[in-house]
Amino acid sequence: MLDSILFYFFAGVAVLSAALMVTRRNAIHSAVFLITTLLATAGIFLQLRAEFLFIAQIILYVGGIMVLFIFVMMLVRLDVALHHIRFRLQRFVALIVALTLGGYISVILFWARKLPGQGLFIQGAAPAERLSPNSEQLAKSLFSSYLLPFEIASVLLLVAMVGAVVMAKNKKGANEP
Amino acid sequence: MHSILDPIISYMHGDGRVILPEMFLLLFALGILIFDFLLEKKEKHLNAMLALFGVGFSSVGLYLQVKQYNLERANPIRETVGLLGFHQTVLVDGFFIVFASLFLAATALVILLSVRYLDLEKEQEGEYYALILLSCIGMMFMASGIDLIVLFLGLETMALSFYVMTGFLRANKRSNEAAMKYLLLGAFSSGILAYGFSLLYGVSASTDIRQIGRMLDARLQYTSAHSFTDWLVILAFVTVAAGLFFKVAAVPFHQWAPDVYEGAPTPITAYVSVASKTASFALLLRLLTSVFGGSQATWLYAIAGVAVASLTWGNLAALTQTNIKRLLAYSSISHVGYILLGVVAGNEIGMVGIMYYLIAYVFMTIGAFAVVVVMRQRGIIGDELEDLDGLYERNPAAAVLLLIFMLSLAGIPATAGFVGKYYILWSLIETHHPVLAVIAALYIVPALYYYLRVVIHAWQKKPGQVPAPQMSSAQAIALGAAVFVSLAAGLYPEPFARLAHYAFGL
Amino acid sequence: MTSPGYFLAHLWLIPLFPLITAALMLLVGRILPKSAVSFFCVGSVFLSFVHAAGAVLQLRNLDPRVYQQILFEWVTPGLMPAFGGLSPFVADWGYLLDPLSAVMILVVTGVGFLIHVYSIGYMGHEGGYYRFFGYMNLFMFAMLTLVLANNLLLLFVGWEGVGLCSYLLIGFYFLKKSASDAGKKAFIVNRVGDTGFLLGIFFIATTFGTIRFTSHNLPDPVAFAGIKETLAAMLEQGRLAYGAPVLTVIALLLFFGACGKSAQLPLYVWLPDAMEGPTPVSALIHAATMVTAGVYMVARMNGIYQLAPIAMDLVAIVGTLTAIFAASMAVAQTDIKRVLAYSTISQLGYMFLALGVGAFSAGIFHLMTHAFFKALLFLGAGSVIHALSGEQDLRKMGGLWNSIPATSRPFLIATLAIAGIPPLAGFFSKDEILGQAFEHLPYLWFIGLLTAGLTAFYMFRLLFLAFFGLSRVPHELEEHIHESPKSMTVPLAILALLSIVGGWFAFPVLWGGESTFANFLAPVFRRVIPEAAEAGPQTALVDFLLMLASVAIAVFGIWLAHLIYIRNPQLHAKLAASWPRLHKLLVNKYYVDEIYDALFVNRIKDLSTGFGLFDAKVIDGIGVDGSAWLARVFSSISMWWDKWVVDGLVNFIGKFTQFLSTPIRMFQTGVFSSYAMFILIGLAGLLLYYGYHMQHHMQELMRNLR
Amino acid sequence: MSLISHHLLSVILFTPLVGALVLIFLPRGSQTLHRIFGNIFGILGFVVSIPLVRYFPIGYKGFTFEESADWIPSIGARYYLGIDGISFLLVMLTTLLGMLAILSSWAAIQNRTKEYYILMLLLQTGMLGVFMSLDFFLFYVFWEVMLVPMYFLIGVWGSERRLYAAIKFFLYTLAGSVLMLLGILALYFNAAKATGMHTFDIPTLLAAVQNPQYAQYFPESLKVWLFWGLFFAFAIKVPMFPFHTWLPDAHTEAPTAGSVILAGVLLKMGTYGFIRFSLPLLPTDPVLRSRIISVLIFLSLVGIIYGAIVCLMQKDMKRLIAYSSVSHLGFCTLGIFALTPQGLSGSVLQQINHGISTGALFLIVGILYERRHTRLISEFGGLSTPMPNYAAIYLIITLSSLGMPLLNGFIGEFTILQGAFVVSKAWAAWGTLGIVLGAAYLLWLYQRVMFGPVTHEVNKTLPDMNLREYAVLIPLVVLAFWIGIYPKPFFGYINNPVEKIVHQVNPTFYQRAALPSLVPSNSLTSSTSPNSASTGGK
Amino acid sequence: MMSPAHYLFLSLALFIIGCIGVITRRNVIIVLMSIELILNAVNINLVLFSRIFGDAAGQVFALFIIADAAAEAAIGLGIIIAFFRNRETVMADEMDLLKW
Repeated sequence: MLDSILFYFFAGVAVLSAALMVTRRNAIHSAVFLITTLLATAGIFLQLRAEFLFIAQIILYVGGIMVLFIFVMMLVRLDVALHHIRFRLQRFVALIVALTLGGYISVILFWARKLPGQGLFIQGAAPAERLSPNSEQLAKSLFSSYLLPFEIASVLLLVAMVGAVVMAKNKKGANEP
Repeated sequence: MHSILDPIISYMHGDGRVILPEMFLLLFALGILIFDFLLEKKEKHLNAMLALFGVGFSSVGLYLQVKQYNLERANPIRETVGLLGFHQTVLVDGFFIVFASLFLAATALVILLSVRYLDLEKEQEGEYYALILLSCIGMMFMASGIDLIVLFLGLETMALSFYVMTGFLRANKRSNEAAMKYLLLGAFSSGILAYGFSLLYGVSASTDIRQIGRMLDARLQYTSAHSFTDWLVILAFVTVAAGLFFKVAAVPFHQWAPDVYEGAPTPITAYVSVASKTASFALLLRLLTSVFGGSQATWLYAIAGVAVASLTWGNLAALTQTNIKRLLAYSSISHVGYILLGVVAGNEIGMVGIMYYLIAYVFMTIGAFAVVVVMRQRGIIGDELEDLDGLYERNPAAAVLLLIFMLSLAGIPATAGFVGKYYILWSLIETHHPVLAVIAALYIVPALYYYLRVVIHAWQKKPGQVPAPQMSSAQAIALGAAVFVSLAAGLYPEPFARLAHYAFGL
Repeated sequence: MTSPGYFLAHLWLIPLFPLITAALMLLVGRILPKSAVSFFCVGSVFLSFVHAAGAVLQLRNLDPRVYQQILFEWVTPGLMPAFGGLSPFVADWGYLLDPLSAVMILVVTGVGFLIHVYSIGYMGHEGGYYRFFGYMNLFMFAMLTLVLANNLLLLFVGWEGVGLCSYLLIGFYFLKKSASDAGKKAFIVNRVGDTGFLLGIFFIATTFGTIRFTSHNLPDPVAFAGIKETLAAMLEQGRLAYGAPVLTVIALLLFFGACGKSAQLPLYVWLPDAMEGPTPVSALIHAATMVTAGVYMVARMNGIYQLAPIAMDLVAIVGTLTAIFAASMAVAQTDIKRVLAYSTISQLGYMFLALGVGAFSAGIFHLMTHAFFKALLFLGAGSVIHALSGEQDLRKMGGLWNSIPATSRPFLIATLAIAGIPPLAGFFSKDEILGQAFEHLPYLWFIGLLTAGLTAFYMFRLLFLAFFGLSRVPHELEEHIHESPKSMTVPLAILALLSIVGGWFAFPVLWGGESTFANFLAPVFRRVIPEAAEAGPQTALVDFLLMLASVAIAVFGIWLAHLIYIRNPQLHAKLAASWPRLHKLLVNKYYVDEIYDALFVNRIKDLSTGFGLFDAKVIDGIGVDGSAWLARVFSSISMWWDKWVVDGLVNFIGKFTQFLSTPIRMFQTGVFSSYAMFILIGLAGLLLYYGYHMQHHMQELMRNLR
Repeated sequence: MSLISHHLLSVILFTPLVGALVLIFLPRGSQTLHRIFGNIFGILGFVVSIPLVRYFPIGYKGFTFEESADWIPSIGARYYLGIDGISFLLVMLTTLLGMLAILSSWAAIQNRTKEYYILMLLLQTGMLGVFMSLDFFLFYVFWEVMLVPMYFLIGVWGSERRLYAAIKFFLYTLAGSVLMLLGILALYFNAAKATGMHTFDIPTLLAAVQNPQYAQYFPESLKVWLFWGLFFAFAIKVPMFPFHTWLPDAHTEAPTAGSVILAGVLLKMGTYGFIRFSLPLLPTDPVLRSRIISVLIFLSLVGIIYGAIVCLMQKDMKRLIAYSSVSHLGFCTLGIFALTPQGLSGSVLQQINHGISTGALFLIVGILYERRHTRLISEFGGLSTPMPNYAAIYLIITLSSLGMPLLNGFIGEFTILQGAFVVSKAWAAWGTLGIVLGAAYLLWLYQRVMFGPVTHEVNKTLPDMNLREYAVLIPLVVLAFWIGIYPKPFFGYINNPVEKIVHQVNPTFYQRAALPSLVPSNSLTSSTSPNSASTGGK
Repeated sequence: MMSPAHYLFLSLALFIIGCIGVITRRNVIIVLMSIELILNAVNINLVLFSRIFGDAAGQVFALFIIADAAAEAAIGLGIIIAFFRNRETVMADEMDLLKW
C-alpha cells in the first residue's frame, strides 16, 4: 500500500514536472522542473532499493549536471530568445507523432502484460529482504564483471573533459573581447 | 625472479591482451594531451606524428592479438570463439581484428589528411589528435565488446569525440551548427538506443549479448509455441535498430548526415563517414547476428525496407547536390543501403560481402574526401562542385585519383567498389531476393550519374582563375594508400576476400 | 573426258578481260591518255567477244551442249534444311555455258563491242573518258557474270553488278541533279525488284537444297546437285507436282525481280529516267543487254515456270500489258531517247509475253533481234543527238534524212525491223511470239497485235519527226549539223546488217525454214513434263493469216504515222486538242511517277520524319531541350507529366530522378527538430511494420504448428 | 618464344595496356611524341595479333589458345582466356580497327593527345578482353572497364553535345550491364548448386545450363529470367530497337576514331554476347522459346526497317551512319535468333562486315570533318570534283554497306536472310525490305554529298585524301573486297563453332537431318546422274 | 513494490515526454535537457529490471548512463557556448546554414 502511494506520488511528480519542463517557456523554469523530475526519479530508485543510485542521481544529476545547465543558461543570456515561441504546424505534427508513438508503445506494453511474467523473464521480484546491501553489490559488480566498462567510462569522461575544454575555449584571436 | 614488470606481464597474458590496441591508443592520446603543452605553436604538427605512432603501436598490439587468435584458432582440441577477457565482456576474434584494422587504417589516413588542413584552418591543436585516438578506442570497443554496457560506452566514447571534432572549427559557423545538430540528434538517438538496451536487459536478465541471444531464442520458441507476440522484444529491437540506423545514417534516420558532413572539417567528415559508420556497422552486425539472429525472418523486410529507402533517398538526393561533401554524404547513405541489403541476405556471402564492402568503402570514401581536402587552400574552401572545375588541368594526379574513387564508389569493375557490390548482389541472389537484387543493381545507374557529375567538373570543365591545389606529402601518402586499396581490391580481390572471410572465422 | 578445247577451258577469261581493264581504268585511268583507254577497253571487250565466239563454237562439239566450270567455292555458310534433309548451302564461283548462255554472251560481247567502238567517237569530247570506259567494262564483266553464272547467287552478283554500273553510268553526268536522281531511282527500283529475286533464291535454296542450275559436267552430281536434276527427281518422287504452290511462289518472286530489272509493270518507272545517261549507255545497258537480264533469268529458270501455270499466265499478262502500256506512252513522248526507252519497255513486254506462253526460245530470239535493232536505234539516236550537239527534243529536229545519211539509213532499217516488216529481224521474232500467243492465249495475242501496230506508229512517228518533214532545228545548231565519225557510223552499219539478217536464224517453218535457233536452244527449254495432249501443230493457214495480220497492222501503223506527221503535220496538234485529257495523260506518262511518289516515296519520307521524332521525343525524351532540365525548374505537374511521358529510359533516370530529388530536398530543411521528428517517424514506422509482420509471422507459425 | 606463343592472347591483350603505361610516363608537352608512341603501340597491337592468323586452326570447333590462372579463388573467378573461330575474327577486327582508329587520329586530335592515346589503348585492351575472356567475371570486368575510356573519348574529344552523349552512353550501357551482372550471378549460383563448384568458367557454366541432369537447378522459368537478365545488356550494346537511342548521340558526338571503335567493335560486343551467352540460355520448352524468339526477331526486324527509315531524314552524316548501324545490327540479331547455322554464320560475318564498312564510313566522314568541321550533309555537295579518289573509296564503302555483291555486306546479309528464311519466310521478306531502304538512304547520302555542282565555295578547294588517310582506308577496302569475293576462309573460321552452338542450342535443327531422308538416295542419284536419259550422257 | 508494468509505463511516459521536448522545443538547452529526461527514463527501466532480477548489472548500467549523461551534457553545453559565441542564439530553428 505504502509502496503504491509512494510510487504514484513519485511517478506523478516526475511526469507532471517533466511535462511542465517541456512546456515552460522560461528555460530556467524548465531546468527547475527537470530537477524536480530527477528528484522524483531518485525517489523511484529508492523505492526500487537502489540506494546507491538514489544518491548518485541526486549528487551527480541534480548537484552536478543541472548546475552546469543553469550555469550555461546564465552564460548565454536566454532571455533574448524568450519571446517569440510560435506554435507552428510542424510542432503540431511532431506532437501528434510523438503521442502516437507513445500510445502505440503503451498498447504494446499493455499487451506485453498478458505474457507470462508480464513479458519479463522472471515472474516475481526477489523479496526485498533477500537483497544484499546495494552499494556493496554494486561495487562488487562494478569492479569485477564491469571493470572494463568502468575503464571505458573513464575514457568517456576524458573525452567529455577534453571536448568541453576545447569547445568552451575562446579561439585565440578570433573572438577575443 | 620477480620483478616489477611481472604483474604487467601477467596482466598482458590475461585480460590485458584483449585490450592491447586500445591501451596503446589511450596511452598515446594522453601523451599527446601532455606533449601538446610542451610544443610551440609551429611544432603542433608533431602531435600528428605522435598520433601516428600511437596508431602504429596499436597496430602492433593488434598484430600480437592476431597471432594469439590464430594460435587459438589453430588449436584442434578446443573450439574457440576468440580471446575473451574482462569477465567475458570483450571478445577478440576475426571480426574485431578486421574491423580494428579498418579503424586503425582510417585513423591513420585521417591523421595524415588533417595536418595540412588544420594548418590552413589555423586550428592545429593536440586535442584534435587526442580525440581522434580516443574515438578510435570507442570504435574498437564497439567491435570487440560483447556486453551491452561495453558496447554502449564504446559507442558513446566514439560519438562524443565526433561531436567535438565536428565542431572543432569553433570560429566557423557551419562547423558549430554541424556539431550542434550532430550532438543533439546523436544524443537523442543514443537515448533511444539506451532505451532499447534497457529493454534488452529486461527481457533477458543479462547484459552479455550471447546470453541475450540465447534468451531471445528461447523466448521466441516459447512465444511461437504459445502464439504470443513478444512485444517487448519487438520494442527492444525497434529501438535498438533505430538507434543504430541513426549512427549508420540509414533512411529515415539519416538527416543529420548531409549537414554534419558539410559542416565538419573535411578530414573529420571523412572520419565520420568512414570510421563511425564502419564501427556502427560492427555493432549492428554483432547485435543482429548474435542477439536478433534467431528472429531474422521477422525483421528481414523491415531492414530491407530501410535499405531500399536508403538506396532511393541517397541516390536521388545526391543527384542535385552542388556541394561535394553533401553529395558524398548522400552517396554514403546509398552505400548504407547496399550494406544493409547484405544484412538482409544474412548468409555467409552476405556477411563477407558486407565486410568487403566496408573495406572498399573505407578506402574509397576516404580517398574521395582526401581529394576534397587537397582542394582546400588558403582562401578556398574547395568543397563546391565548381571548385573542381578543370582540376585535370590544374592537378592531373588529383583528377585521376578522383576519377578512380568516383568509379569505385559507383561500382565500376576493376575497382574495389564493384567487388563489394558484387558480393552483396551475389548474396541477394543466393538468398532468393531477386527483386532487391534488381533494385540494388539498377541504382548503380543514377549513382554513376552523380559521380560522373563530379568527374565532369574535374575533367571536362574549363578551369577558372584559381591556383592549382597542392598536395602535401602526408596527403599524398594517404591518397596513395587509399587508391592502392581501391584498385587492388578491384583488380586482385583475393587477399581482401580472404580478409573478409577471416572476419567471420571462415 | 576429253579436253573441251581452249576456249571452253578458259571460259573464265571472258568476264575477266573487261574486269581487268575496268580495274585498270578505275585505278590508274586518270593518268592514261585517251587512246590507251580506248585501246585497252575496246580491246578487252573484243577479246571477250573472240573468246565467247570460240567457246560457242567449241560448245557445238559437245554433246550435250553444256559446259560447266567451277572455279572455287564462294559462299559457304553451313547447313540448311532442304530437300532430303540437311544440305550444305554452297554457292560456287562457276561458269555455265549452254546454248542459252551462248546466245547471251554472243549478244552481250558482240553488241557490247560495237557499242564500245561507237563510244570512242561519241564520248571523245567528254570529260571522265576513262571513267566512262571503266564503268562500261565493269558492266561487261557484270553482264557476262550474269549470263555465265552457274548458280543463282552468282547470277545475282551479275544482276546487282549491272544494276550498279547502270547507276554509275546513268549518273555519269553527276553534276546534273536529274542524272544522279535518275541513277538513284534506277538502283532503288531495281532493289525493290531484287527483294523478290532474293526471296526467290531463298525459296529455291530451301526447296531444292541447291541454287546451282544444273549438275551437268560435275564430278559428283549428288554432292553438287543442280536445280534441274533435283526438280526432276522431286517430280519423279511426287514431292512436287505441276502447279505446286511453292513453285508458283518461286516463279512469281523471281518474276518480280525480273520486273525490276527488265522494267515491267509496275517497276518500269526507272527506265525512262535512265535516259539521262550517255547514249551508248542507253544502247548497251538500257536496250540491248541489262534490261534483258530479267528475260534471261526467267528463261533460265524455265523448268520451274513450266510447272507454275499461274505464274506463267501472270508473266504473259504482265508482259502484254506492259507492252501496250509502254507503247501508248511512247506515242506522246517528245524526247527521242524517251520514246526509245518506252519502246524498249514495250518490246521487253513482248519477250515476257513469249516466256509467259511458254515460247522461251521465241522470247530469247526476240531478245537477240531486239538487241540488234534497239542498239542500232539508240546509237542512231545518239548520232542524231551528236549531230545536233546534244539536242534530244523531237520537236526541234526534222529534215535530217540527207544531212546525216550514215545515220539515217541504218535508222530506217532499225525502225522497219522493230515495226515488224518482213524480212527484217523484228518481223520474225515478233511474229513467232504472236503466233505462240495466239496458240495459248488468244486475247493476249490481240493486245500484242495492237501493240505491234502502235509500235509501228510511234517508231515511224519518231522517224518522221526526226528525219523527214521540215527542219525545226534552231538556227544556231543548224550550221553545226555534221555526220558522226567513222567509229560511230561503222557500228551502225554492222548493226543494221544484223537487224536485217538477225531474224534469219529462225526462218519460219512455214517458209520452209528449219528454226535453227529454236533447235539450238531446245535442250535448255526441254519440257519438264510432257504435256498430255500436245495441241496439234497449227495449220500453215493459221500461221499465214497471223503473219498477215501482224504485217498488216504494222503497215497500218506506218500509214497512220505518215498521215499524221508527214502528210498533215497539223493533225497531231488537232488530235491532241480534241482529246486533251488523253493527251495530257499520255504526255504525263499516266502520272505513274507522281502516284508512286504519293504512295510510297513521300510516305516513307513521312515515316522517316515521324520515326525521327519518335526517337527524339518518345524514346529519347526532351534531349533537345536539355537546358530546361539543367535549369532544374520546379516544374508544374503538367510539365512533369510531359517530361515523364515523353521521356525515355536514360532521361528517365537522368531527369526524372533528378526531379524526384527536388522534393527530397524539401525534407532536408536544415531544421533540427524536423530531423528529430523523422527519427521518431522512422521509429514508429519500424514498429508498425514490425508489429504487423510479427503478427503474421506468428499466425503462420501457429498454422504450421497445427 | 614459347612463352609468347603460349601466352599469345595475353600478349595481344596487354600490349595496348603496356603502351598506355609507357605513354603515362611521357612528358605532357610534346604532342608528336605522344602520337608516335600511340601509333607505335597501335600498330604493335595489331602486329602481335598476326601470329593468331598463322596458328589458329581453321575449322576448330572449340576454344583454343587457352590460358588459365587463378585470380580470385574465393569466388571461383579465374583469369581464363581463349578464343574460338568467332572470337578469333572479332579479335582480329578489334586489333585492326584499333590500329586504324589510332592512325586516323593523328591530325584530328589536337588537345590532350597523351590522354587520348592512353585512353584509346586502354579501350583496346578492354574490348579485346571482352572477346577473349572465358571467365564470366573477367568478361564482366572487361565489359564495364571499357566504358570508362569510351566515356572520356566521347566526353572530352567529342563535338558540341559531347557531355550529354557521353553520359547517355555510359548510363545506358551501364543500366544494361548491371542487370547482366545479376544474370551472371544467378547463373553462377545455380550452377554452383548443381555442380557443387563455384566457378565462372563460361564453358562449364553453359554446359551446366544445358545439361539435362541439372534440369532441376535450371528450370525453364529460371532460364527465361536469366535470358532476359542478360538480354538488356546485350540489346543495349547492340543496340536493338527500343534501346538504340544512345547510339546516334554517341556516334555523332564522338571523335572519328571513337565512332569507328564504337561502331566497329563495341556494338559487336552485344551480338557476341548474344551468341556466346544468350543463346545457350534459351529455354528448351518450345512455347517459351518461340515466345522469346518472336519478340527478339520482331525487335530485330523493327530495328532493320526503323533504323533504315530514320536514316532518310537525317541531316547529319554521322547520325545517318549511326542509324544505319541500327539497321545493320538488326540483321545481325535477326541472324542470331534465327538459330540456324546459316543465320549465325551470316551474323558473325556481318558483324565483321559492319565493322569494316561502318568503320570505314566513319573514317570517311571523319576526313570531311577534319577539313570542314561540320557534319551537316547540306554543307557539302559535288565533292566528286575536288576529291575524286575520295569519291571512289567512299563509293566502294557505300556499296559495301548497302550490300552490293562482291563486297562484304552482301555475303553477310544474304547468308543471314537465307538463315532466317529457313525458319520463317516472313522474316526474310521483311529483312529484304531493309536492303532496299539501305540502298535508298546510302545512295541518297552519297548523291547529296558527292554529286552535283559544288555549292559551297570552301568545298572547291578541299584537298583529296593524303597518304595517311589512304593507309587507313585501303586495308578496309581490301578487306571489303576480300570478304565479298572470297569469303570461304572466313566461313571456315565461323562455320564449325557456329555448328557447335546450333547443336547445343537448337538440336532440333539437326534432328531433321537425323530423320530418314524421304528420298531414297538411289533415286536421287539415278535421276541426276549424268547418264540418265533425261539429260543425256556425257 | 508495484508490478513492473507500472514502472515501465512511467519510464515510457518520461521517454515520450522527452521525445516531445526534443522535437518541439527550439531552445537547444531545453532539447538537451529533454534528452537527459530520456536517459532518465532508461535508468528507471534499468533499475526496475535490476530490482526484479536481483542483479546489480542494471544498476551498473544505470550508473554508466548517468556518467554518459554527464559527459553529453558537458560537451553539449560546450558546443552550445561555442555556437552562441558565433551566432548569438541558441534557437534550434536558427541553425539553418546547412540544409538541402
